[in-house]
Amino acid sequence: MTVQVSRRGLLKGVGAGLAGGSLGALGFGGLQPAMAAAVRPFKLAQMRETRNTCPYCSVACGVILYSLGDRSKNARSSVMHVEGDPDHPINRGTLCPKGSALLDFIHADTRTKYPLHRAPGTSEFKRVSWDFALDRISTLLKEDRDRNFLAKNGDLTVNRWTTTGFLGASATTNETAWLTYKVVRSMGALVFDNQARV
Amino acid sequence: MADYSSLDIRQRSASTETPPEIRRQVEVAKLIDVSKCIGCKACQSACEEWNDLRDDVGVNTGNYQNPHDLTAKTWTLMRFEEYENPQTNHLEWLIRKDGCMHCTEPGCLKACPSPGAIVQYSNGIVDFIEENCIGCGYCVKGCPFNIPRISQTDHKAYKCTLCSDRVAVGQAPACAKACPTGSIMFGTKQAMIDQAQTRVEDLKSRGFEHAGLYDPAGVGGTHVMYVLHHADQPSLYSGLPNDPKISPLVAFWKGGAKVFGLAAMGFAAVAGFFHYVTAGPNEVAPEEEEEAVEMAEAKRRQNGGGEVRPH
Amino acid sequence: MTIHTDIRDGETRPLHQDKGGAPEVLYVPRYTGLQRVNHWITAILFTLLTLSGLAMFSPYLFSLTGLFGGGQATRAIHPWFGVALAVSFVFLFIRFWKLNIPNKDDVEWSKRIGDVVTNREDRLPELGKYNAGQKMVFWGQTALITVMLISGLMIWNTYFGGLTTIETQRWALLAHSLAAVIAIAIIVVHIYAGIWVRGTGRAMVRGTVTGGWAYRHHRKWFRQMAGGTVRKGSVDKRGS
Amino acid sequence: MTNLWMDIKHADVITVMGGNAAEAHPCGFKWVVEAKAHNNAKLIVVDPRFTRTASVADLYCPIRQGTDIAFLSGVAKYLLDNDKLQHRYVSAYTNAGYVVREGYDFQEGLFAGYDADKRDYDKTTWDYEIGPDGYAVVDETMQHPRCVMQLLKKHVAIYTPEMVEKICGSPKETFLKVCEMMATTAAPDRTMASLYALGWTHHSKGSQNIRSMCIVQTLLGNIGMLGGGMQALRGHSNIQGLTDIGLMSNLIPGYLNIPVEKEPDYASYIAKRQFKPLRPGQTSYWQNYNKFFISFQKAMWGDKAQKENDWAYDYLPKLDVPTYDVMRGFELAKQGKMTGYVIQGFNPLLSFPNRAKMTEAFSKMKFIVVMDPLKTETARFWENHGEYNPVDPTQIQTEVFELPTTLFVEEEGSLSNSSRWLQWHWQAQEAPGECRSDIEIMSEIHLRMKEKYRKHGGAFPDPIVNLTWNYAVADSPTPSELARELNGYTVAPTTDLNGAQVPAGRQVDGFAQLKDDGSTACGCWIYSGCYTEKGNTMARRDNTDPGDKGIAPNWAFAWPANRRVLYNRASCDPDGKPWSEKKKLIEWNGKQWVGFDVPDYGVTVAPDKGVGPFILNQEGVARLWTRGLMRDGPFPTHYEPFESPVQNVAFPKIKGAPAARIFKGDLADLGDAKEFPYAATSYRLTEHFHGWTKHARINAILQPEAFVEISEELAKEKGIAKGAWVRVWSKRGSLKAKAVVTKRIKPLICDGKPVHVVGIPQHWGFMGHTKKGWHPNSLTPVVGDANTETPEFKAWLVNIEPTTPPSDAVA
Repeated sequence: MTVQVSRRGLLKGVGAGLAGGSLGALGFGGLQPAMAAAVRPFKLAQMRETRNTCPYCSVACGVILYSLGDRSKNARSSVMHVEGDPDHPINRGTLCPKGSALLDFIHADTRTKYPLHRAPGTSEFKRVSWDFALDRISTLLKEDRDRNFLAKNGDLTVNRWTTTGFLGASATTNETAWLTYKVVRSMGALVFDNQARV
Repeated sequence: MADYSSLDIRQRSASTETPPEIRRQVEVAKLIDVSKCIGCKACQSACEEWNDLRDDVGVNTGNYQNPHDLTAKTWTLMRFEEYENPQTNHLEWLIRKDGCMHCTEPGCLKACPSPGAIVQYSNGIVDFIEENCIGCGYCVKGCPFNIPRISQTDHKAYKCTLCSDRVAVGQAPACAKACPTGSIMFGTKQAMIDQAQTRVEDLKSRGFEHAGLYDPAGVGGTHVMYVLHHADQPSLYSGLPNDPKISPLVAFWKGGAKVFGLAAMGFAAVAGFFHYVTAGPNEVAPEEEEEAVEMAEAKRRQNGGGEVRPH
Repeated sequence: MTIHTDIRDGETRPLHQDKGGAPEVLYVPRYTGLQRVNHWITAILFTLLTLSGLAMFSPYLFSLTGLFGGGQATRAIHPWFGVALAVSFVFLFIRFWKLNIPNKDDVEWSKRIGDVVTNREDRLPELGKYNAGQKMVFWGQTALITVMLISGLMIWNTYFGGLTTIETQRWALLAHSLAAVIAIAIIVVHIYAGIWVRGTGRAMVRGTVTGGWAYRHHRKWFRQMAGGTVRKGSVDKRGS
Repeated sequence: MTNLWMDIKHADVITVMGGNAAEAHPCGFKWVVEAKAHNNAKLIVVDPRFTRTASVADLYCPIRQGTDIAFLSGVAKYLLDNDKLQHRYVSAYTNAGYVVREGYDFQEGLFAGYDADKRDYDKTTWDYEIGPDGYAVVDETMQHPRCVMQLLKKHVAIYTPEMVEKICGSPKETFLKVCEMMATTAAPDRTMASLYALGWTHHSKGSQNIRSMCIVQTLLGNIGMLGGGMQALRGHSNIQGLTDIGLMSNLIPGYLNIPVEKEPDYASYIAKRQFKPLRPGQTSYWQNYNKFFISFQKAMWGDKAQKENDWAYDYLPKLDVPTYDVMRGFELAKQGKMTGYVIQGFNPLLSFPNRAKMTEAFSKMKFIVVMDPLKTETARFWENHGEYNPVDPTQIQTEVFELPTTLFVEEEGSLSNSSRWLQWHWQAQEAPGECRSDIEIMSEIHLRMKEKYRKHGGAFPDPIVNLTWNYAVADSPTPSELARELNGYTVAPTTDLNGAQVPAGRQVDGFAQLKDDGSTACGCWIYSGCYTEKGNTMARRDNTDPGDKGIAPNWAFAWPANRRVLYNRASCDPDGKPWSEKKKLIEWNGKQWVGFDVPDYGVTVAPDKGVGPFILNQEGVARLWTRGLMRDGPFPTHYEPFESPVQNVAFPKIKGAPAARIFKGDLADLGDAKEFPYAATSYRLTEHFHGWTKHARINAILQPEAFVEISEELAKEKGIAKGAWVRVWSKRGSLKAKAVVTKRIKPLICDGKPVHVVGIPQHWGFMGHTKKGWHPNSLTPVVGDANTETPEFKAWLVNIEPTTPPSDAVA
């Protein structure tokens, strides 16, 4: 008779009611994240600090280079972060948009890593050894100097070489500049300049 | 590891637990003095570097603003506005560092449905805990300053953390540390308010009579504040809200609607139950089955049908 | 011979009786198989939507996300359930909208709602296939599902996040949750009605109702059906 | 900088003109902001564009690029007319009263002695009248018609506010506001700091731009003062150092000169450089020239430099032209007269005017060597990059080397900043790949050549084979070894300042200890004191700052002699009392000069001795009028840029700067206002550093794509939409970029006609992370400043039109 019908209907209703109303209460407490929020660990805690000077403009802001590795035998140092040096009298720890991004400059993927040589008329660089490059360069320099060095102009001693030019880099150190000066001048070169003009 | 114990949390999104009330840290704040800002973007640069974010290299769209808007990977952005002051006829280049304001009453946190995805530390920092973020985007609707951005790669919400990792160990946020002109200051909220007052006086002495501090009460005050030359019209600064507050829609949705909803559903169920125990089931009596059979029989005869088929 | 207890009076009756003494019962077809499948697909989707929706509606129910593999998954799957339900409901609508057009009996029925809830159907007018209550469920869901579909798309961040302003989305979010609340409430009533009015469930499970049920609740409809495809037989052993 | 960065905080008025400090030197600009916040300073910005610096200025005044001299002469006139001078300063510390000899004259824009064919002056008449006592004649009353003060009044007379507006396009009222603000610093206790950089130097009369402000600053008594001075902000991190160490065709470290042909021997060379005082008892510090020169020769060639051989005078090359600067170098290369170029950390293809000429010059050379930590465009001038570098490699026969070098993080050493500080830095990581330091590379080149000359001989090997090379590891000298050479050391027993004996091989304490008897060697006399027996003073890190003067005397080392503010004697009145207690730097305590900074003066020289504060000058005073020391005139004069949208309204006959050098081919390459109506200027943006940061991802994100800036008016006229592509071209070339249409550039009304400015930033090329683009050097003219040969990058002519995007480059 309809007995069973109604009984099953009731059971079904109760089931639906349960599903709708009380699943939340069945307790999925395990899903609740821990109460403590995770703040990112302070990444500089154990990095090595090196004092340096920003290589860009002539304000010469002090920078602190934070690098991986403690200089132990088996660790290779690599700068991981750059920040202003708060002790520096000029920048007092601040850095401009360039200085703040020094990390990307240091690790630029367009950095040169190996000596390259482009032969006349070819359309590509080829990797060469330092020895090849330096020997070839000194040969080219000597050839030209020997050919075009002017010892005398009339009866005036002039000892000048003006057919190969040299450009100094205004971001290199004073020590590099001095060594460059010695090497270039000792050859009697006059076509010698730097970035002071631009 | 720098970590905030639960004791340092003031508010936590979608949480049934009451956050601990015992401990209170000193509130910190970032003060951005727009009148000292030269728009150099050092803050953007430092932010990307410190937080290890690299947005895409975009294009120029006819102004200095790059990237063009906040993104999941750009948590702070210089916004540039060229404004010709009708009073003085002077051109003013209003440059504002945009980013999370770290509200005292954060709309994002109010809107967030995921327990612990957004927390407010007792020092005032509002932080997104991406681990708990479900990417629903409710925070975007909750924020009166249009700050949070949902990443389309991992579908989680991102924004400025006020460098909570640096502040946790007593350091200033990366942007404040870098800022070359000291336009971005960092310290206790009180110290920043005091600092702001001296700046406001200086600006007034230079002819900006409406100079003032932007610390909007509509969101209970913020932990990133601005010194503005034109505090009477914040919207001049690339649409900084004049009177920000959590949208009434969001407020109702998260308040009234929630209560009403649960009540309505509960009522329906309960009402049914009591009706059942009072009125009882509505069932078919055996007589009605028989009357039905007879009615069918009668109908069939009228139609002149044959015998009733056996089952 | 299986002995079985009737839960209404606790009397014990044999479940199987001799064919000879069996009382005659009519069975009236109410829903086709396809209609029943369509209904239950919609019902299941509605349940899933309710569970995943409520999880994101109230922190007290957030743990429901556990049913769907966590918050991210719940957020991701909910809109897809919605789209599926919308499609499924469209078919239901096409099948039943004509039968749900209100008529004057519905007015009368509504007037006598008191008799309805007190099971005094004898005082009600004879009704067609659906009474006003059922029609209200039908049209109510039609409207609410439409609202939820449109507002739902607006706040479906993954695909349509950028298409509307944040202010619009705030409205959408509010509309979506209110519509959901009402829809759920209606369904609760709908389910209860199935429990309260005995013999109803059989319609959506077996597709038929007993003659007595049709005679009692929808006599006008029964009159049309009587003499048609009604069949006589003993008590169905499988019941419903 | 005469002063230093922190010192700016003491200024009462700060003028940024000929520069854009906020954009180019943000961290140094902090001290301007400090002055505003804590010293109630007013900031004046004079610039063709409303720059980032202008965005925080109290007063912005527009000016047409290349007219600074007219503007500043106008200011000088205002000060003179309104008697806004620091009177005691002007009479005691300047040559205002000096009488100029007969024959000196200035007519229609030209000084006496001009030779049109040589484009040069005979400067004999540009000097003082010398009295019977052999000293310059001075009229204390400054009334003598030929005294400098009167000549100055006469010279600036034409630069009325109306004339300034006509020439510069600066509104008269705004100009006068600027004058008034500057004039407030005539008060002895108020100072103005002048901040400038390439905005003044990148002109055919760059040096005279700076001279104009020097005159203003001297009249206001702001030189040598705390919060005053002339602040050359400079460019690269060590551009100061490279200039100090004289990496130029005509220099010897410490601003000594390479001899010219006409000086066949040391006697004739030094005779011209005795620099005897022009007034009684003056210091004229250059009298010590021979000590510095001989010590340099000893540092270069040690024992091979002896009195007998004129200190190896013949080892030095002799100049036949004033300079072999880069522009002459590439001119020669273009003429096929150069064989090769060795380029150290430099990207000349995108640094010098007329890109097309540069490419041609490179293509004509046999070889080039590029030493750089980055893959530069120069090293790839032969590589085809589509529109961006449309060359055919097969047609280029140049042999090219690209040598990888270390970066600042991979080496140690010192850099000299614009405050003249030598700061030491340390290594933080190993060099990637096979990178080597420039020191190692240059050493290798030298050693290999020396070896070849020893073995096979060749042209005049002596200076090469005899070059001092006493390094522990020959092919890798350490920075410390080199720094010790720069500081100077004794090569024979000698005496120190107190006459005490000093054995050979000791570091000297400072340049005062250098001798002309060959007992001392010194690489760069002004750096003497950077690495003494006490150690490396450049590595000092004590930032304590007595009196909060912004001096920090024990931080690193500042040349000369760790002096932080040059001419600081002028911060006191003639009696030795500070002009202002608040701005006290040093003072006379009755026995000697004491204070916060190293006195720029004889420490025990009493004020009543009447010794002038400008001890390097033969006069002992500052020069309002510079005698024959500038090639293009003893007073600054307004000349239009070589490419100018208007004619010179002050001197209509004159085109360009009369004494500026320009080569024939380049003269032919000049365009005129009919064909190229718009005034272009080039500049830097704060998001980038030259061409370097386009290699840094973050900077590429911050400013990804090349653009030009134009006014809304010009955009309307030309139908150019914001952010659309435009083509900009000059007589020499063409480039494409996005258009930034802005209110920050307005047409300037010069002589009644509107002049439109086109601004072209210079950070893009065809290498790196940014979108590919062009450098403005594709358009700029090859003409240099008369005194420094600095190219005229800030003012030339272009035309502009909407265009299509460039077809993407073929890598």
